[in-house]
Amino acid sequence: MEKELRKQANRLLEEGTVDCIIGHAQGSLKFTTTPLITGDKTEISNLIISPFMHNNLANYLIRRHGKTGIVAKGCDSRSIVSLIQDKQVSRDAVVIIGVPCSGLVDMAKLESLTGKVRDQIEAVTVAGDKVSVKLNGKKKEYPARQVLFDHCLGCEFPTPQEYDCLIGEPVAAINDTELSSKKIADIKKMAPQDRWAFWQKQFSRCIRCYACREVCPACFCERCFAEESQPHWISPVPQWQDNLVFQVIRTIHVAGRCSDCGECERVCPQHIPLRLLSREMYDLIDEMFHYKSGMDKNAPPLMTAYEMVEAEGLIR
Amino acid sequence: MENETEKEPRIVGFLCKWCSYAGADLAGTSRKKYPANVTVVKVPCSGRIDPLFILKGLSLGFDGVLVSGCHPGDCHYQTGNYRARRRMALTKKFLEYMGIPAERVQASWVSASEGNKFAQVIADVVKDVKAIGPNNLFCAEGR
Amino acid sequence: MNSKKINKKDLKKLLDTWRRDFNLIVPVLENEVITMDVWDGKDTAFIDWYRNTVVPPKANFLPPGEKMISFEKKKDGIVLEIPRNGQRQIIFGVRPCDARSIAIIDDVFTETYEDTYYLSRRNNTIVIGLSCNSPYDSCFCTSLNINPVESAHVDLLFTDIGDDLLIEEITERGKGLLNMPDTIKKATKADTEKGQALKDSLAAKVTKQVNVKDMEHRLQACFNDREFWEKAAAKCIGCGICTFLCPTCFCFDINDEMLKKQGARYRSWDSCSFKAYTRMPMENPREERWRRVRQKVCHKYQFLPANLGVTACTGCGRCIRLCPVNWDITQVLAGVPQKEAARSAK
Amino acid sequence: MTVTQISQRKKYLAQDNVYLPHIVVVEKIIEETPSVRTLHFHFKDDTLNREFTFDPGQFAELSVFGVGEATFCISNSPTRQGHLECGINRVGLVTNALHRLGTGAEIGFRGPYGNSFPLDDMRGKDLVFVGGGIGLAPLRSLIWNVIDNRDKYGAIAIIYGARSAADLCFKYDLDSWKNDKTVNTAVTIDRNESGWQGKVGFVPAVLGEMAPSARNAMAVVCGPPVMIRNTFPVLEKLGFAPEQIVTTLEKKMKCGIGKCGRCNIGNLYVCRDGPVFTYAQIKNFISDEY
Repeated sequence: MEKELRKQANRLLEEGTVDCIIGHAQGSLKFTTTPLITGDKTEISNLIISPFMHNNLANYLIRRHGKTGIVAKGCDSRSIVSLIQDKQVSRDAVVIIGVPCSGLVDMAKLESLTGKVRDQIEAVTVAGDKVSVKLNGKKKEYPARQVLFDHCLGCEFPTPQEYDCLIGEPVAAINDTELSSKKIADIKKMAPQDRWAFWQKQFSRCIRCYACREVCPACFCERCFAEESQPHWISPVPQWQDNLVFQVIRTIHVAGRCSDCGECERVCPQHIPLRLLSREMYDLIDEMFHYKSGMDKNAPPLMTAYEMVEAEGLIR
Repeated sequence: MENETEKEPRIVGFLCKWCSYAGADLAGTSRKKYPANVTVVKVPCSGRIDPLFILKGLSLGFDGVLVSGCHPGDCHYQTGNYRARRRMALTKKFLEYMGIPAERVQASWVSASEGNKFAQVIADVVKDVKAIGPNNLFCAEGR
Repeated sequence: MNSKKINKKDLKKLLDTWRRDFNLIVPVLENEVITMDVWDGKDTAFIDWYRNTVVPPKANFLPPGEKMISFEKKKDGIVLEIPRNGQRQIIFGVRPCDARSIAIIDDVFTETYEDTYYLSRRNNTIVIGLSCNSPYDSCFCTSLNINPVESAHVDLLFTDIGDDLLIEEITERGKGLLNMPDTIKKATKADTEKGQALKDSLAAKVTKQVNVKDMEHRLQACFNDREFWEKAAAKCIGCGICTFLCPTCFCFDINDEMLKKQGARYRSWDSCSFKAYTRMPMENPREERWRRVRQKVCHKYQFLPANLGVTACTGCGRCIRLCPVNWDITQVLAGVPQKEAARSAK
Repeated sequence: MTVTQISQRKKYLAQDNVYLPHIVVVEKIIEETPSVRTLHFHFKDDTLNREFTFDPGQFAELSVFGVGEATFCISNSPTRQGHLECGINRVGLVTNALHRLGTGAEIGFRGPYGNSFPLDDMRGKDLVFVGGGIGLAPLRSLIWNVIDNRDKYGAIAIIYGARSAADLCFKYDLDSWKNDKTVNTAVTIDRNESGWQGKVGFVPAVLGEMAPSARNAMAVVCGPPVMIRNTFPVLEKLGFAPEQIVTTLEKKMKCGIGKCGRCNIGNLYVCRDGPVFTYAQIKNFISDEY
């Protein structure tokens, strides 16, 4: 698969159809990948396809000039399409190299399973729906279901919907949202005060590093409401009240744009369960407006469209 | 300090200038009696209301937020209230999921000719908000 | 230096005595995140699983958010009060890399003007070091000549040598804590040898290396090489993780809050990777992202060495391990051209 | 790095807390232009009123409690004691709040911070002051200081410009300088307007026409960054050596004492090593971010 990807990337660069290629390269630490943004052909050989290509590369298309070739998994391609819907990216400025994704390995889950920290594990390879882990010489097998990210298990479109060329064969979706919906169901079971207390405790740990906002391709504002001082919507000091208002409003702002790529939860240094917010919003807009983000590049964005009759009974 | 529940709830009402605000005027001119807990903010259209205004209102200490606009179909800007409807529905549902009681965020359609409906809506909203007591969601010290 | 030792099983007794008249802070595991919190007194199991915290110990002296002045508009004018803080506390388990970073930030906050908020906490804190017996693969402290088993910037240094803990007294304050003759014994010659042997074996466990020799002048020479910095900043997304979680980053922001008649002035962490950091109403001198990445690297490896004579990086590896896009400062530093010929500034 | 002794500056800091502002009371407000106003204020605490001194070019952090803090140069001359003046251009959060204040309002004052104009280097030399818009505020403190001990300095030339006649700040000072024989004052506006007698054109161009001699002279430049950048080459063409040109720079500041890390140009902090720099220093600044 990688050879095919590099061949395509080389072809695009040689033909001059794109100025630069955005893809994944081997990271400097074990089990990590790092985005590769390059225009010269010598670095194209670093492009890889691995079960650790977590980053949603659509994030780099925001306010980018010139023609770009971009490697896109299922969720990435949906983010690109939602950026196109929002007129942030024009379709002909982007050449999408679709990569069917069979799910990414969640190292946090692997660490709790093996009891070892990621740099003590020698190797992790994914074969079919088995993940084999090499640990001080011994090999151990785990079913993929226990090790993949929740959002990868619940992913409905692992094969990109919108692409110019596809690398390898389309992959069937696992589509098992049982894990994500169980966590959300636990939250919904709690009484409103307990839910509020739960969020109060979580957001008192947030240090406002804004990694969740900077890593998200759906967050493309030039200047975020969180940095406004006139009017002073929220305080830059990380009190839980302002952190909560920031996260709730950010989730509402990305409603209809978020493709549940799970990056916000993965990058949070304090492990705040942000997918409890984004996944719930993802399901909410599906249930209320039958809308899935990033499916059709010509459809108007969710919040600018309307139906003649909808959301009955909520308004007096 | 009076007893907790007797404390008069303070509600901010975002009224659309063309319909609800005119409806409020009509209720006033026709001497309708309705509670005075609502601080009115005139906005060009109910579509102007951003979920940030609602959450900011609650975090500043208002006990309830009311957004009122024209009935679907007779919005001065054609589609303002349709968008407001979708946005209000999503915001109410999501804030409920966060743990904010549903009565705190209310929405209503009041046209310019419905003076008594406006008085009725305000009375109902104040009754609902008084039932669930003052809003101390944002008061507790975090760390 | 006469060093003592204590058996791991007695550590709990020692911590109990400290806990009586100090606020004892130890590594804890909360929501799968290693952090530092008040000791619950149950056990000292953290000695086995603790490697290093996510949020560095600077948060105890320069918290993410802190009230500086509270003010109230009264009839006869504005009344200002300063909250009193700084109760006596002990922080147990500071790794040598974080210990040196605390010393660096101490210099900054006492140079020319003293920052009383920082110092009221720092002077009331006794820092107990713990040698690092399991560095991460992202650690590169040996390149900044920090040895995982040596630390001069702590009051006591504990070293894990099997079933005992070797204790080195560094300062008087630390020595005063060790008056428990029955549990704390004199270290035998064999123990100190084991400690010395650890110095090299653990240093070898730090795999990542970077050549920072003469980095200040190398950076000075390539400072205006825009193409180099644009390439280095290509994948950076401009979030605040590498600065907030860096033990030697101390930049802060001051903001006011006001509700009716009462308000307060708060200090909170700020990061040079944010645009708002230098945004002025008319212009923003560091608008582009490559300028902000350049500021972050050069502040640590060029500006502070020029101003205070110390490199403001301790190789703790947090910025590499926790970066969402795995931006690796050692790769950027390795890419800075070697300036053999021209040593001069321009 | 010209550092006036720290101990002298530390004298006026609040007891032990460097961030605690002194309370000052606004006594007079002059509306210079629609967007610039000058605040005259004095300390609420009398001992400070008597004892407080500063050097021309130093700045202070004025804070409107509940809104924020911002950096303003002290624009009156140390030779005129009793009160302090700051020119405020309405551009942001704090400046808008300052523009809403009435007389008698209480605001916070922290300072004086930063270094000052090199007065002793200027002794006995001809001085050329080049100002633009609100940039006259820091210069004004130096100009009045020089005029008050006039014999120590040579000829004085003042070139000051603004976008339009209405945008000219400190008009009353400009008039008194025009009437003063020993001072050669030229006031210009960018585009001609009806009823305007003075010069027309950008400050650097007018400076080129006036062509003050560079022999035994020093130039002090302050104004918007674009004007500063265009004035340097004109001065060099007139024969001014980089050491003879001095300017003050403006950057976003929060602490004012070299701790919060944001006002740096290369390894120099504008709040502690500046704001006054010579063109010689600026020329080999490592960074072009000012």
